[in-house]
Amino acid sequence: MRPLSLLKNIGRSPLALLLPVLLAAGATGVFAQDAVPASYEEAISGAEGARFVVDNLWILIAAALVFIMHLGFSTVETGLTQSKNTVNILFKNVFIVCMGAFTYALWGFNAMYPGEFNGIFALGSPIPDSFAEADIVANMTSQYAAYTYWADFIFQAMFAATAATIVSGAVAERVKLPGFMVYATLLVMFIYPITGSWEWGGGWLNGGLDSLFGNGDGSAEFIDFAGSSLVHAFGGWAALAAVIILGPRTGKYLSGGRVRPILGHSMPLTTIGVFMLFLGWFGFNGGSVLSADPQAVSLVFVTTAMAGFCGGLTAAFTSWAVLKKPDLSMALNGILAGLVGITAGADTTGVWGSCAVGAIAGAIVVFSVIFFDKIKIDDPVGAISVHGVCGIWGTVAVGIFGGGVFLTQLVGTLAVSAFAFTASFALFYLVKVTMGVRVSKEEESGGLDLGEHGQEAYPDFQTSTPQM
Amino acid sequence: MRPLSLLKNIGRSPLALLLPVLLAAGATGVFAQDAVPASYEEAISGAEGARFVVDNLWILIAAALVFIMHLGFSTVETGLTQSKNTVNILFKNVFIVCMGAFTYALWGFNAMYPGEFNGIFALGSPIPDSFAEADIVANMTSQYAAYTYWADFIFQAMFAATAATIVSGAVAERVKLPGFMVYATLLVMFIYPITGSWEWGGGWLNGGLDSLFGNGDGSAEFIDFAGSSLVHAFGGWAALAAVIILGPRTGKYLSGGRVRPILGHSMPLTTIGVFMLFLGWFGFNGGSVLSADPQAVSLVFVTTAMAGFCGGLTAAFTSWAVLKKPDLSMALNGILAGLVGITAGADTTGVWGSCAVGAIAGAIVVFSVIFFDKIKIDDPVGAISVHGVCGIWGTVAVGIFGGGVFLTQLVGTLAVSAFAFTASFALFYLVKVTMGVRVSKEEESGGLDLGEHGQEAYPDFQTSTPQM
Amino acid sequence: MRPLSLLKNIGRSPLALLLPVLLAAGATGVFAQDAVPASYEEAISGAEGARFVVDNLWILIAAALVFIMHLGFSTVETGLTQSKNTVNILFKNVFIVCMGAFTYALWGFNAMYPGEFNGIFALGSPIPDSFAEADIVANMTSQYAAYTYWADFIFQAMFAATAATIVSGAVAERVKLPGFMVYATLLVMFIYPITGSWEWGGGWLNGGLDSLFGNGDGSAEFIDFAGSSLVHAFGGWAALAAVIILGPRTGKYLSGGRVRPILGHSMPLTTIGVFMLFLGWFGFNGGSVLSADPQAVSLVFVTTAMAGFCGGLTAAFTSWAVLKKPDLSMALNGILAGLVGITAGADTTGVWGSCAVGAIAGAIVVFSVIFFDKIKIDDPVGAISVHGVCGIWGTVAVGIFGGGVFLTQLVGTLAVSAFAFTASFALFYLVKVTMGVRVSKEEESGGLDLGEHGQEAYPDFQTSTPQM
Amino acid sequence: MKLVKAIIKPFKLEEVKEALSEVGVEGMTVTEVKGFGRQKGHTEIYRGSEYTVDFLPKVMIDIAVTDDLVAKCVEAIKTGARTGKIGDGKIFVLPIEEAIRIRTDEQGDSAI
Amino acid sequence: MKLVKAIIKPFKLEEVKEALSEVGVEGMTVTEVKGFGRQKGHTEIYRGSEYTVDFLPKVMIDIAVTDDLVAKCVEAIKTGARTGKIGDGKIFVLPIEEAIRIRTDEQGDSAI
Amino acid sequence: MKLVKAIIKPFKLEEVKEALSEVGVEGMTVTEVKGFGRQKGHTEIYRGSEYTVDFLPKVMIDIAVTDDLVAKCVEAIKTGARTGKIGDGKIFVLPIEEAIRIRTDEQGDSAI
Ligand SMILES: Nc1ncnc2c1ncn2[C@@H]1O[C@H](COP(=O)(O)OP(=O)(O)O)[C@@H](O)[C@H]1O
Ligand SMILES: Nc1ncnc2c1ncn2[C@@H]1O[C@H](COP(=O)(O)OP(=O)(O)O)[C@@H](O)[C@H]1O
Ligand SMILES: Nc1ncnc2c1ncn2[C@@H]1O[C@H](COP(=O)(O)OP(=O)(O)O)[C@@H](O)[C@H]1O
Repeated sequence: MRPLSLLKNIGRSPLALLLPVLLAAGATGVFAQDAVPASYEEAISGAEGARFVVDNLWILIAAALVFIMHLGFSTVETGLTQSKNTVNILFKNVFIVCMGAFTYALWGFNAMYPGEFNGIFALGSPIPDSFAEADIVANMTSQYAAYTYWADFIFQAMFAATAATIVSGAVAERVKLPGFMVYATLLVMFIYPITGSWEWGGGWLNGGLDSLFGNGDGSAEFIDFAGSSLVHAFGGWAALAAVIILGPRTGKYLSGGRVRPILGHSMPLTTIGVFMLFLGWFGFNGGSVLSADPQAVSLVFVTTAMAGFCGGLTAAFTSWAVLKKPDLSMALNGILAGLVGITAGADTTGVWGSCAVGAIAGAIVVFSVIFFDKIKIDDPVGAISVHGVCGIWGTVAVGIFGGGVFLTQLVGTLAVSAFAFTASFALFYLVKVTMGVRVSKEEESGGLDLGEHGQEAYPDFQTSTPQM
Repeated sequence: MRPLSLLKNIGRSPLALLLPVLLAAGATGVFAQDAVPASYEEAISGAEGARFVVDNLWILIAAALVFIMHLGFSTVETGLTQSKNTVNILFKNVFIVCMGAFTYALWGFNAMYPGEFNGIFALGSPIPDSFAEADIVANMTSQYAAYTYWADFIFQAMFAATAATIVSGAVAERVKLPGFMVYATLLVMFIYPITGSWEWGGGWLNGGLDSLFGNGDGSAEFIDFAGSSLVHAFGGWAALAAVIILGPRTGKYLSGGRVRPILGHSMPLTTIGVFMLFLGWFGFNGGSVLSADPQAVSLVFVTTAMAGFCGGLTAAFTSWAVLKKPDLSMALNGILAGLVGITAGADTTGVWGSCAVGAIAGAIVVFSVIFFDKIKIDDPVGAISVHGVCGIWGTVAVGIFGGGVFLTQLVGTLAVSAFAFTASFALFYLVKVTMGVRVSKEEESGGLDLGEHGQEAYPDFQTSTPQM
Repeated sequence: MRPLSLLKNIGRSPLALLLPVLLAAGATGVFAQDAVPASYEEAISGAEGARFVVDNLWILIAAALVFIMHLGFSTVETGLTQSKNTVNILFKNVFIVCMGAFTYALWGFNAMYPGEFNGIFALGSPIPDSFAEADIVANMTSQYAAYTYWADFIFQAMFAATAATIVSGAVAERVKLPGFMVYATLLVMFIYPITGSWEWGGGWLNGGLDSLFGNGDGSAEFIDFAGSSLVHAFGGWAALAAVIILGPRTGKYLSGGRVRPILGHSMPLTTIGVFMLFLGWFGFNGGSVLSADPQAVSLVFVTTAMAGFCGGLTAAFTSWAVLKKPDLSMALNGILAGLVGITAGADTTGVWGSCAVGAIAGAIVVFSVIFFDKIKIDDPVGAISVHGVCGIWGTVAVGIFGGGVFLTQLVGTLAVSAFAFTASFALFYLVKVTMGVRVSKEEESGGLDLGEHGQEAYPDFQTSTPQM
Repeated sequence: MKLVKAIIKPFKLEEVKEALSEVGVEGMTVTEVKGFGRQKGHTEIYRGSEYTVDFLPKVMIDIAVTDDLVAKCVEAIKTGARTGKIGDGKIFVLPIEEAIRIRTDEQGDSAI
Repeated sequence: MKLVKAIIKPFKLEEVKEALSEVGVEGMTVTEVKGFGRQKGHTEIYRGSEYTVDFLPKVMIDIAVTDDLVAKCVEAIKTGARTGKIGDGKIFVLPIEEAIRIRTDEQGDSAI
Repeated sequence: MKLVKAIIKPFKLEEVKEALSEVGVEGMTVTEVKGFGRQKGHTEIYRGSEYTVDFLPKVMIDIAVTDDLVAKCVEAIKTGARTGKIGDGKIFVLPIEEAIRIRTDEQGDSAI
């Protein structure tokens, strides 16, 4: 997820404790292809060429894995909500992934990776349609990356929609479709690339905190390997803002502090979703190594998996202890919490550290879900807890288990979260006053599938008369 | 999808506009391993050996991705039909993928890639059981391919069943099982390899049109990168023939031109299916580069994804505009339409061109679905529109956006489609008069699950008495 | 699945018939990186470095594919059981995969691959948290493997939970959750690595039978490529022991030898599961080559796929002939049976041999399912037949089609199966007398979802009053 | 007022509904049920074990009608539901003592 | 004894249940049904074809009550179920000749 | 003729059906329902919020019988359905004024 220059900084980072690991990670930038090759043929021949082909292939496969996470989000959200809102949730998710990637090509990619810029905000622009041969070859050096421009783009594009997808789950079952579509498009197109550029685009966050909390030699830099903050906390806190404006589902919070749970309609769908997300995470984190470097990618696979597994275990046992029964939906949320948690430090945390990060995330998420229900923040799928709260946890955990500096991590993640919250609040509010964001009570009770789409998700016992 | 010789032709194609892209694509054949290696050990050692290992690995992974498309087809078709026909649809799909691959080993692979032949039709034969070491090593040169014989076979075998699977969706909910099984087996075993051999096997289509519409120097050759025509249009028009003979589902078309929609039973299943198909398409198109060439595969990933995303967007908005409500099933069909559309030119179309190809396909599919209902062609899942119509669109689109010659593309795709239609018509008719193709009215109303299988897909509220 | 030393033995095996294949398989160990590299940078540079990167990448991708098999198990088991036990089955599977990997890190990996040991049993210990640079580099030689320590671990860890997951399906719908959790944890943590160490860890099985049935030159060694015995038969026979102690579901077996079938609740879920398992099997078997060796991995892909396909075909037709109707659940079981069958000899069996192995497995599984019902062994998902019976079949099939020695194969697989049965019996019995293993009749009739979890899987028509 | 309770084959529901509309019935309530009767269930095999599905899917229609409409209503149901094959179903007529329209508080015949 | 049969909008079930509890009704049986009445179904489009969903989801409640409770019971249902919009539903009162509690063999009013 | 309406525990359906067959009942119609009664629902927790499931799954059987069979029929239901635990359910007997077999136009007792 970081341009090469940043990787080099990290390679120089004097975190003696984790030296070998970092060395491995840093090594991703060291494939020795510094001179511009004479031709494309040359660029892909020889041992360095073969290495380039592998690295590039891995980024592409990782992009495909991240793609399937969108199926994961779709089915997790569908499973945890009522059947009468199923078409709506699926439509929103399908729309977001399509629109997210399209606008990323149109604006986002260049806004997020602008090259030289003021460090805070850059204008976007469409990616090129194709390249002249000279440009293709010129890009195939270690100055650029261990992969092609296209691989770079598609990997990043698959991430882009994630932020809005996270919000989609939190506002489910009462948000008006057109308003949400406008909001999600603007969020993904314009807001997500801003915080992205702060760190991965080489902006102020990447370095700024180093001088503040360290001595500017890179040793106190902000670390967010694959996006605990830049993707997950961003989505989670943007979701909180939207939920605050939108309000809870009708009938969820009753007088006297009583909560009426609104049960999801299919645990198999939710489970399918979590497994798909887990699978995709190997690409999300593994691909963020930005090469197929064997030490780094292998370690990332192990830390990612262990954090997810341990998150599932602690969430299952925590829910059992606190809520008396082992709650499958909590165990599943716990797996996601562990995965979100390790995302910031998947390359610099040791195996047992990753177990700890995941285990703590799994416990956090149970209490967080309960807490948000207590304060009447209605989040049907637990998105704020999983992505927002555990995104912050994961980022600061790098300051504990992953070789980062605690204060840097804390300030960095809060900066991203605060910006996501504020921008989302402004945007959602704007949409509210212009187009409206909430469906009518009747529509909510009858279901958004009929109200927004005139379609049912499971229309089997449907008796009907054909028209005209 | 093309033997090496064809790739070379394309590499020579003087389409200056897209030179770098084509160069990249052509480069797949240029890995410099021309002399037969002394031993297997030598063949896989050194930089060229490493490159061979990567290329081969990618073809295998692509084969696995294409495999999962069959789950995609299964769940799309299941979701868009009634629950009482679910076991039947799943059984048909499971059968086809098993039988398709098996007959491909027995006959199809050698019929489709016969080497020297008359250009129109070749006899098939079983693939070898295993190879002597000398043969293994002899195959590992650029004269053969960037991958092993086994990788070649398994990648192609995974494609084979697709044609019949497309038909399966169109004839769903009223086709008799044994008749369909015989038809599908014959179609996949004998008919599909014929049109395949015309182009990918080096037959008349690959070159014939070049002399007709160009001057025979390869500049007007027919281009069908991964099978918009050879796989999708083939399946779509074969489906049309079957549907014409079979007739619509009982009660679908009423007097006075009224249409009674027969609703599918699970939108989540349909959505899962489309995501699985999309994922698999990265292998379908990406693997058709026939190597892990970084420029070509990366570009193919981008064009494939963008076409799918844009198809989804335009189908969603077109259905919204034309049908008043945003129709999820149409958005999902639109994604598939975009993917089918880009398949012929995924390696030679630019990014924005691929967006156009996909977007147009997404709009076409909506009108096409409506049109076929108007003329009483009953296609429960939209297979004719998605694969047939958009397969043709995608192939001619190469003549607009992808550097091909419009007339060549048009004539080529019509030739394939017409042959598929005719052969399927003859075959299905033959099965009709010999075994019968349609279930009784009672069975149709009671569901094929009970009628053909004596099994229900969701038998939970089942009260029963054990026998014997 | 075998340490390098074993691979070498096989490379030396004088099975002339399959020489080229074995040569290819043996070649996995021949990448020429024998001297310890000077630095990590050196280790991954040059042609050998590039090769190492590919090999390692493939093991990681294979691990991800094996991971998704756990989704396959979950949905197969869910689909073949009643909806009132769905949450319970999903929870068990989620728990097992999390706990299985965690305990494998804690104990199992080192117990299964102990290096020098008595050949029968070794103590486990936690894997290291991270490595010093020197250790990383020292591991990157052909003395160790074609991949990193982490890749090794994660690939093996994904296998580990499989054994308990197999049991989970067989004991479904009546097993008490806490008891099962303890049993599954102990089985995966302590028992599975024991038999694993016998063969893959270099224990007595790997060599012991060679001197017994051959002349100790390696020509009569036990062969279990990817675990027909060590994973599948282990799980299947462990399951039988548990089922014997647990007893059948209430109401399944009636007086007079009548059997009341208890129908599964969702064939789409079962089908999704089988496709996911099939996909994962490409990693399970393909990754067990332990490198990306192009001949070996490609052949394994072909044999694996063909065995699965042929198993599906024969099971479909066998069920049609014997039971009068084509049974989807049997066809799906047949696919799995074929895959289990080929697992022991996927690298040494020819293409048509693999078809035979799979086809026979597909027929066996139908009769086996019927047989176990006759003797009142109640296995809702057919796990004992698919994994136990076909695991044994697959192992001895190596003695017929895969170049192994029949007697060695038979004795080896019986040894593993007998140990699995005995250990599982003891363990399950212990849990029975201490914690109890069976839910009450009322809970069974009301469903384990409410009884154990207080949650329903599909709670849509739920009318409820919120509490406090 | 009477409650006409008809149990019919599911795929006949639409014809019955149309026949009822024609005789002036403006309201009805439909329930998915399982029926057991002379029409014997079918024998199936699941994973090798034979069993009989005893209960067949039917649809039950409850129609409240004024006394004068009962005969027409019964006639309409028969026309719509009959296939002549076993399992066509039954019609039962039950007395209703009072009917109320919730929305308007109307009572008696005008509530229907 | 009477059988009070009410057909109401599904989302009103809980309010009706509470209103009934307040007047002393201790048991009821609820069925998911589809209703056809004055409240016209909605017109939808599926893949280009327009159609009307004629039958709307409703909930049917069967309550056996002693004669003296009928009026209160009807009143409670009206209070709980009324929205004032078309489609609120109906209440039918049918005679019951006998009631039996299976567990205890109690008969008549005490069985309810 | 009477309509015997029984609400029982779902897992007792088969025993009841068999008991009914034995006394000569040849037809019945079964509906999945939710019951509310003395048998209190269970308290569950979903994602941290406690709630009570008030309505428990039951099965309702409608059996039309000739007057002389009513007593036997009720007896059979009781035998088949009783567990002795709370929630076993109820039997209600309602009058039927007319019965028609759709297939044959038979009326009265012979229609059942
Ligand atoms: N005595 C009865 N009481 C209630 N419902 C009945 C009775 N007899 C039949 N039914 C219902 O009517 C349906 C059709 O009855 P059946 O005896 O199969 O055929 P037919 O209506 O042609 O005589 C049954 O499936 C059942 O739902
Ligand atoms: N004659 C009838 N017999 C049985 N049920 C009826 C009858 N009329 C209406 N219903 C039920 O009552 C519901 C509401 O009736 P409807 O006419 O739509 O509105 P309203 O109750 O406001 O008059 C219907 O959906 C149907 O379930
Ligand atoms: N007054 C009633 N009217 C209609 N159905 C009732 C009534 N009372 C009970 N039932 C039904 O009978 C079922 C069992 O009643 P319940 O009071 O729980 O136990 P028991 O039958 O042992 O007294 C309830 O779940 C409900 O479906």
